[in-house]
Amino acid sequence: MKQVYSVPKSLQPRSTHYCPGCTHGIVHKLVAEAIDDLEIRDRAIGVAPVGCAVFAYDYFDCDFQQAAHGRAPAVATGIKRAVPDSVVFTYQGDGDLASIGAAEIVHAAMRGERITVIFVNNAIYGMTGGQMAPTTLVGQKATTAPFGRQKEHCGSPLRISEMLATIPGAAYIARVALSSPGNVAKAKTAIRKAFETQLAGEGFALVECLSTCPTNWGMAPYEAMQWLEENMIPYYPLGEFRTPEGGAE
Amino acid sequence: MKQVYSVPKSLQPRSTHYCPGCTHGIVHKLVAEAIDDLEIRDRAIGVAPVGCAVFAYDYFDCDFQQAAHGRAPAVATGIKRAVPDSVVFTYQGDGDLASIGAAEIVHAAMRGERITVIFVNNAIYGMTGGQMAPTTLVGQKATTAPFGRQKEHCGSPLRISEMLATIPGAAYIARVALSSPGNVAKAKTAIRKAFETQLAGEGFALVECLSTCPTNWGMAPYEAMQWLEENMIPYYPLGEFRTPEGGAE
Amino acid sequence: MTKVVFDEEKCKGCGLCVQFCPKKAIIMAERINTKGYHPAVLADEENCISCGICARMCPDAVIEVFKP
Amino acid sequence: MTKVVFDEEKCKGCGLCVQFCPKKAIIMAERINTKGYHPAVLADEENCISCGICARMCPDAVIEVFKP
Amino acid sequence: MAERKLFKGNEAVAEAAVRAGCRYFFGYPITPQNEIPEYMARRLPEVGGLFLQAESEVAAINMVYGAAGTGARVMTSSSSPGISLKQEGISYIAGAELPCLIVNMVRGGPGLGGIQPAQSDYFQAVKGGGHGDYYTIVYAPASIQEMVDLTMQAFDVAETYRMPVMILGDGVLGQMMEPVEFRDPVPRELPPKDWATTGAKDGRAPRLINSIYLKPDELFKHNLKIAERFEQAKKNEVMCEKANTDDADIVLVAYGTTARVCRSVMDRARAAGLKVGLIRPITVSPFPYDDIAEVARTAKAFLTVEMSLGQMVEDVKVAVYGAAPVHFYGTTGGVIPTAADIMARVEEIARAEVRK
Amino acid sequence: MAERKLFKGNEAVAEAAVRAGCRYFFGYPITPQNEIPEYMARRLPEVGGLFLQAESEVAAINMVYGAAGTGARVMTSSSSPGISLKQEGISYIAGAELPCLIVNMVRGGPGLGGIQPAQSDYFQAVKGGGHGDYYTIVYAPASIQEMVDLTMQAFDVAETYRMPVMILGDGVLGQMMEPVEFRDPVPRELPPKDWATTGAKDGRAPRLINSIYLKPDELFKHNLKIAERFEQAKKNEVMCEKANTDDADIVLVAYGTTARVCRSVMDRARAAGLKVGLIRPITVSPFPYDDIAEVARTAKAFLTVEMSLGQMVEDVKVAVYGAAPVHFYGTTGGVIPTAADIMARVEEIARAEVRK
Amino acid sequence: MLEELIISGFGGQGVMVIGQLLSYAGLLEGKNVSWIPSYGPEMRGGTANCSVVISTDPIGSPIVSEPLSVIVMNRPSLDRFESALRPGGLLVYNSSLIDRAPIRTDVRVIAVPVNDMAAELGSDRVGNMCALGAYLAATRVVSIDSIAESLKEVLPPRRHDLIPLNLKALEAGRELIK
Amino acid sequence: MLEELIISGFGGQGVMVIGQLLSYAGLLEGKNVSWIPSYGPEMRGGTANCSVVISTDPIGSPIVSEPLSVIVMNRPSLDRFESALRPGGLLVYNSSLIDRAPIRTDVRVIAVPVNDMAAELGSDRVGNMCALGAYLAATRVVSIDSIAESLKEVLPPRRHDLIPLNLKALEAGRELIK
Ligand SMILES: Cc1ncc(C[n+]2csc(CCOP(=O)(O)OP(=O)(O)O)c2C)c(N)n1
Ligand SMILES: Cc1ncc(C[n+]2csc(CCOP(=O)(O)OP(=O)(O)O)c2C)c(N)n1
Ligand code: SF4
Ligand code: SF4
Ligand code: SF4
Ligand code: SF4
Ligand code: SF4
Ligand code: SF4
Ligand SMILES: [Mg+2]
Ligand SMILES: [Mg+2]
Repeated sequence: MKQVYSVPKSLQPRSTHYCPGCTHGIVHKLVAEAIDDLEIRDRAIGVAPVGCAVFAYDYFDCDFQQAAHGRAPAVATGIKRAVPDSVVFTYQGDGDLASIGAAEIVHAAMRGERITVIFVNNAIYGMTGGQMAPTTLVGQKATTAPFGRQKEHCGSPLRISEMLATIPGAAYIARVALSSPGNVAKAKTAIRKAFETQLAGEGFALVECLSTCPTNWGMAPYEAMQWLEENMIPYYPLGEFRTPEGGAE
Repeated sequence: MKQVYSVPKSLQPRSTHYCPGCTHGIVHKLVAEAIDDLEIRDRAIGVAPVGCAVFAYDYFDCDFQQAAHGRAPAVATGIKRAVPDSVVFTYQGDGDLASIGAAEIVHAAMRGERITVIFVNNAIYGMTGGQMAPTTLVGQKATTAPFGRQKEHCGSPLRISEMLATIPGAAYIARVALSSPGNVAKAKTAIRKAFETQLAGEGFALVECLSTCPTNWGMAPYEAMQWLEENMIPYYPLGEFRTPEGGAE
Repeated sequence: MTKVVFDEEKCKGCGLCVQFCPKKAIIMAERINTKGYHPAVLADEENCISCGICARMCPDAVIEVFKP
Repeated sequence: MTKVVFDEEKCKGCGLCVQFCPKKAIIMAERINTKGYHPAVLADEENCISCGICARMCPDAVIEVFKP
Repeated sequence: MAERKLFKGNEAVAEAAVRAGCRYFFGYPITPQNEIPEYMARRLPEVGGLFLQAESEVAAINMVYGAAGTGARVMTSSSSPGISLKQEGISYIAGAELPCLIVNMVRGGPGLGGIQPAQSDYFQAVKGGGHGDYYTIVYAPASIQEMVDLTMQAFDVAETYRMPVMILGDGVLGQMMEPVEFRDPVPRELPPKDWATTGAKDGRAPRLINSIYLKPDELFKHNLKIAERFEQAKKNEVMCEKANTDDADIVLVAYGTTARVCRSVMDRARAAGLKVGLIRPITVSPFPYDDIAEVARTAKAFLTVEMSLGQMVEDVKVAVYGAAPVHFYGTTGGVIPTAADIMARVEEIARAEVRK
Repeated sequence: MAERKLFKGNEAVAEAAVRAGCRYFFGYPITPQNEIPEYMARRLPEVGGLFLQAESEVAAINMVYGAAGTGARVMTSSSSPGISLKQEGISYIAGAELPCLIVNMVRGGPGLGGIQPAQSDYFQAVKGGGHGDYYTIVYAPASIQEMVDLTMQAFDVAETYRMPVMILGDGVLGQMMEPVEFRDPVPRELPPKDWATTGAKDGRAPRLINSIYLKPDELFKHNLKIAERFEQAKKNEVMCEKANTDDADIVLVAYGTTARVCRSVMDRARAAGLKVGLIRPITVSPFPYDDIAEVARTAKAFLTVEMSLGQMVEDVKVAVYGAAPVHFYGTTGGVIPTAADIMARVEEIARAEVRK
Repeated sequence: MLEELIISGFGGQGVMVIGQLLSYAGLLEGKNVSWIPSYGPEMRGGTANCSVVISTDPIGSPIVSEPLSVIVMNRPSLDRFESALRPGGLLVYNSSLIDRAPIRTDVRVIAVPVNDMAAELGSDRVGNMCALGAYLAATRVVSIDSIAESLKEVLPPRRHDLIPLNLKALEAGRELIK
Repeated sequence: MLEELIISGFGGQGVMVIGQLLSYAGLLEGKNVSWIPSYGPEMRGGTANCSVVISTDPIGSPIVSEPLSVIVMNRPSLDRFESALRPGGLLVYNSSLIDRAPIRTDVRVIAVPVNDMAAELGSDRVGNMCALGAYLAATRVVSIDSIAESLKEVLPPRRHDLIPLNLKALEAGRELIK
């Protein structure tokens, strides 16, 4: 029989600590597939965030550094500058990247840092138990927004992809969703492209992955994916916001 | 005789420590004029940055707090939330706002924090003696970019106004230049509007003032203004990027 | 060998494969694996078209799919 | 009273008023103020149109302008 | 007596702060103190206060600076890595002479470390931390009740001395439940906030919140003024519990969670016929040097116990200053010392130093 | 003998680092150390190295972490407020067991403070600073030559013990010019960098740079391993200069710039017939406790002099431990103590303690 | 009087509530009490536990490492805590879910078929009360009245209608011992 | 041998160079030397100064607070440093620019019409060397040869053609004393 789908080789053959149905697992697979496809496992150096993906290093079969909360782009910069022929990627949540690490991501983009950023936007702080993220939707409840996020109080959610797309050094910026087979297929393409951008030396690349957190959203995994499609995608439109062909200056 | 121009009352009658011909002085006057015009001196609380304007508190006749480098938006948030009927403004340089304080400015904008930000972009670190700023132009020399800023090495300059204009909470974003009487007049209008935005409770307001640093640019004051017009304005287009009427969501 | 192979001990019983299978060929088993979850199993191999969707959507890399 | 009044001790001799005066009515004085700068002075009151440009461009709030 | 209710440490400290008049909270999530911001997010709006989740710990402490500068009662809380990030801001608050409350529910470090209780931020809290010459007042409660009591007076103390006050807890104190009672602290006469920047209304002169003094002489004077206030705090605010120290041969010195375990050890040791006492600093800054020095006149040996590899032990040595040997027993990384292990050390010391 | 040239302290430290093989510099401007990044911006490209101005001190220290994790020789430099911001990162670097060099040209604090020389970051450098159980190795040079010599060996030392090394200078040491000679340090045998993340090539197992250990037992073990290495450093790396201590009644203890002034005082005092000696810690961490304790066996009194309100004096007390009184004289805020003022204290102590 | 207890099980099995009820009851009876949960991401998905100490003396560490009693609701909990129990201690275990018998012979063992009893009582939610009932019957650490009183504090008001059922479950647990 | 000197003036008056030349010369003559500038934003626009110490003994603080000599090139510098000078010290001042005579009577005072002499020599740039020449003639801290040698180190190569003129100015300053 011909194998239609096999587990990517760059993933370690172990169980993850993620909750059942958490899309972090899907993103892991897509990243590993890109590494497999591009044959860069032995040049890849990942940077794990602080967030549910803090243990990402346990799951990928390549070198890793664990970075302080929000500082993965700075850590990645240090790595990439010291080992220019490595392929460096960060894996960051929305608290990590869009909140505490906002300066680091903006500046990595400005410098056109040749790194690939996998940005998992699940609109919540997963690891710490459901606090509000900068990407939490208006009205969405979180433990630190017990009445739902209120625009008057703390504004509308940050659209990171749109914001970074204004920066010339950002060669590739795309937003995808992990909410359906079709969207996952597109996510795969985007993630691959983000690595290719780095390999071509074209600059900074980021893929924002709209994700679910069934546990802290208080939903079943499939229900969470539907909620994502119905609530997140309208506010966070999918697509490519900047491509090496298109937008670079 | 009718007085055509008088020194704004909200300025203290003292000499500043700024270098001869430095546009920080012009911005100070415009801010003071706005405070005079809107009659808000007794509600105004300024936040001084770390940068050449660190002593701004010595020059304005209103309450002030001096903030840590880059953190003026956070300090202003603390003030505005504790004293909602105050009129809070920060005065920040490009190192302060666009480099170390990038996260704070993005998040103040996201929250739609009802503060007014005066952003003095002189494309250099003035106070510390001419190091490169995130807004230093490609090719422009700085003590930490002795061969001129190189795009391959650290990217193209950050366009703060364009970037913040993607954020819904940013009610008013404009870029002006202090390089000619006409531009100064427009700057005056913009600064006033930025305060009005706050008074109307419409959200975050920022005016980016393209400025000169004759000392660290190594130019005479007038020459510096010409350089600004010829080099900065083409990269940093003037105008309003977001207005309460137009862009708010 | 079946078309869809489950690494049962890694399954967390999230049900995503069940939900997304266009042929409704997967169900959750009655039994419990050592992690305490009801694992997914291929109930209707006949109907399975080896589309791979279940594998793609499985967050836990439980599934491999084969085409005869 | 002249049309343009300089608070001479505050002047830093930057020359911006001189450069921007549309009537070239301002010059830098020979003398030095206590700060060590050559202060700006109105040399040609006749031609001054009280436009206020010098005052607007002066970074040091040295100038006040009056219209007869 | 007011009603005693079971309260989780984190929620108790939050409720105590609200009752003490705290109306502003700026913070950023981190385990094991998340219940503090979460409680505040629900509770502060009820009393007309404001909870804001900052973008980072750095932003949070600077928001505290801004709000404190207006004279508001304001607090933040975090745990070890987050407190490290606040150090510049804390130094600014100290330099600008602003009162506020900072809670650190310490977890194991260094780096990302772990999330279990530790006391390895002692040095940072009482000595190092931020740059420059300054101290803060640091309370080290050993029970939820004490955490409540100290929090309730912390704002008054901060305003009296115009300096930040820190509650140095740990994961255990944050996460455990114990019965508490909320009782008002002894009222203090507080200095007027004639420095608060609230807008220069009614003709008053503009005010300035500031920590820059470019002329060394001025900064010298400024720092002496701050130090002078801390000297006052040393006179008035030192708190320390002594148990069985009068006749003790061996004196345990421990604070917080560790002191609880040491109390059990003391009881066990007394039961076994060993004359063991306990000194428990409640303020670890200012440190109860004098109390310890006094006990050192009669004690034969000290055993400092910490959930760290040895930090407070240095202050104990400075206090004892040669009058007796100071031993150390510590655990690190989130491990709580067991009564049995400490007891073994006590017995060892007893053999070596007391019965010799 | 190599040529001696006049070098500004900041540039000397930069040049020394380059000669010691440092090829990566990540930093952020701040007075009074700007000549370090500025020199590196010109110099590193000449040797195929890389200078990058980070967006902040926080980013800079995390870039150092990333580069150090690949096995590169890397450094950063800053001054007091910037060093406070780096504390979380330094704690991570210590936790992840990475070697690197951090330079702090201390200025007056707290807060924004001033830009003149100070020693008020001593506590932060040697005790507190970041959260968690860790120490770094801290050198306190007193001349540009010594700054060069210490910098040249700092990278080897950092790699030997796998921990950050700090050069604790001050505004004077950064800004002054003195003659220096660049001489190679004694070569050391360095451990292989079998932990560096450079890509898992040629079938080697993936490597991990990390500081998280969620299980307390593991973090305990990890911390003990780090502590064990620091114990080794205590044995091998302590440096301390003693002058005229053999017969001294009064011993001055000072480091860095202050020690230079104290040397003048010692000479003056000797000329005036007072038996004064000087102990100058060169490593302030690990601290020369034993050297001081030894001198304490014969000295009648100690006078610790610092450009702070009293920080190292605590370590001196721990070292002297009751053998003699330890006095303190300090300035703060950027004021350098004058020889005359210190001399006056020496005379006072001589009257009270020596001739009594 | 000193009780040091660990209660452990899956997320939804109500182990935290048992701990809180005992603590409240102890408080009502004038004793020193402490309760502390395991915390952090380890909780996620896996087992959760809490330590409870009830004592007439001041309480040292609230984290119990060598318990006098344990109540375990699932297999991983039994595996983890059986060995920690002090000789002479008490082991209450959920025999509905745990597929092996305890090994320790130097402790008192009580099997409570928690899930079966709960099913019988008509609500999955009250299994924990059966275990608590058995534990109380064996130890008498606090009175049933105190627990009844505590239920009002611990259960959110909207679930106070479940109190009678809870008490019934408690009684059923006690019956096992008589 | 110990010299503790402050040189002070406006930004462009070459005070830093005087200090560096003296330091280099001291170094060449085998002495301990240190040079330190005033630094920070206070420099901006205002006056700049540096401290130089040359000594046969190791140097304590390089920052001179009570100088043995001062060279002041403008009025604010005279105002600031005249009083700091130690009794018996040396005060060299730029009499072209400074419009008041020194007040101190317990020190040696040398007036050097720096700007006038420089104008005469045909270059604004070498006024500082006139002051240095006068200072050296009065103190003999280092030899003229050492200064000549140091010029090669301190001046950037592209300005080495100015060395002869600098030496001429130095000589002119020395002449004032003879
Ligand atoms: C400096 C610092 N601040 C806060 C934390 C606590 N913390 C851990 S993970 C996290 C946020 C996680 O959210 P996100 O980045 O969205 O990742 P997710 O878990 O949702 O995947 C926080 C605040 C920390 N470890 N360090
Ligand atoms: C935390 C911290 N980092 C660095 C500095 C040093 N510093 C002072 S001002 C400044 C930059 C000034 O540049 P900018 O903000 O552009 O203001 P300008 O002087 O150009 O007006 C820096 C880096 C500091 N004081 N604090
Ligand atoms: S908490 Fe949320 S984001 Fe984290 S593993 Fe669970 S489901 Fe995923
Ligand atoms: S250094 Fe530049 S920005 Fe600063 S005052 Fe001088 S001219 Fe203005
Ligand atoms: S391969 Fe396709 S049809 Fe077959 S079980 Fe999986 S999803 Fe269903
Ligand atoms: S998607 Fe994967 S983990 Fe989820 S039930 Fe199916 S096989 Fe199991
Ligand atoms: S008012 Fe106008 S015309 Fe008159 S001097 Fe000023 S700029 Fe010139
Ligand atoms: S613009 Fe102002 S400071 Fe400049 S020369 Fe004219 S009056 Fe003087
Ligand atoms: Mg998230
Ligand atoms: Mg600038």
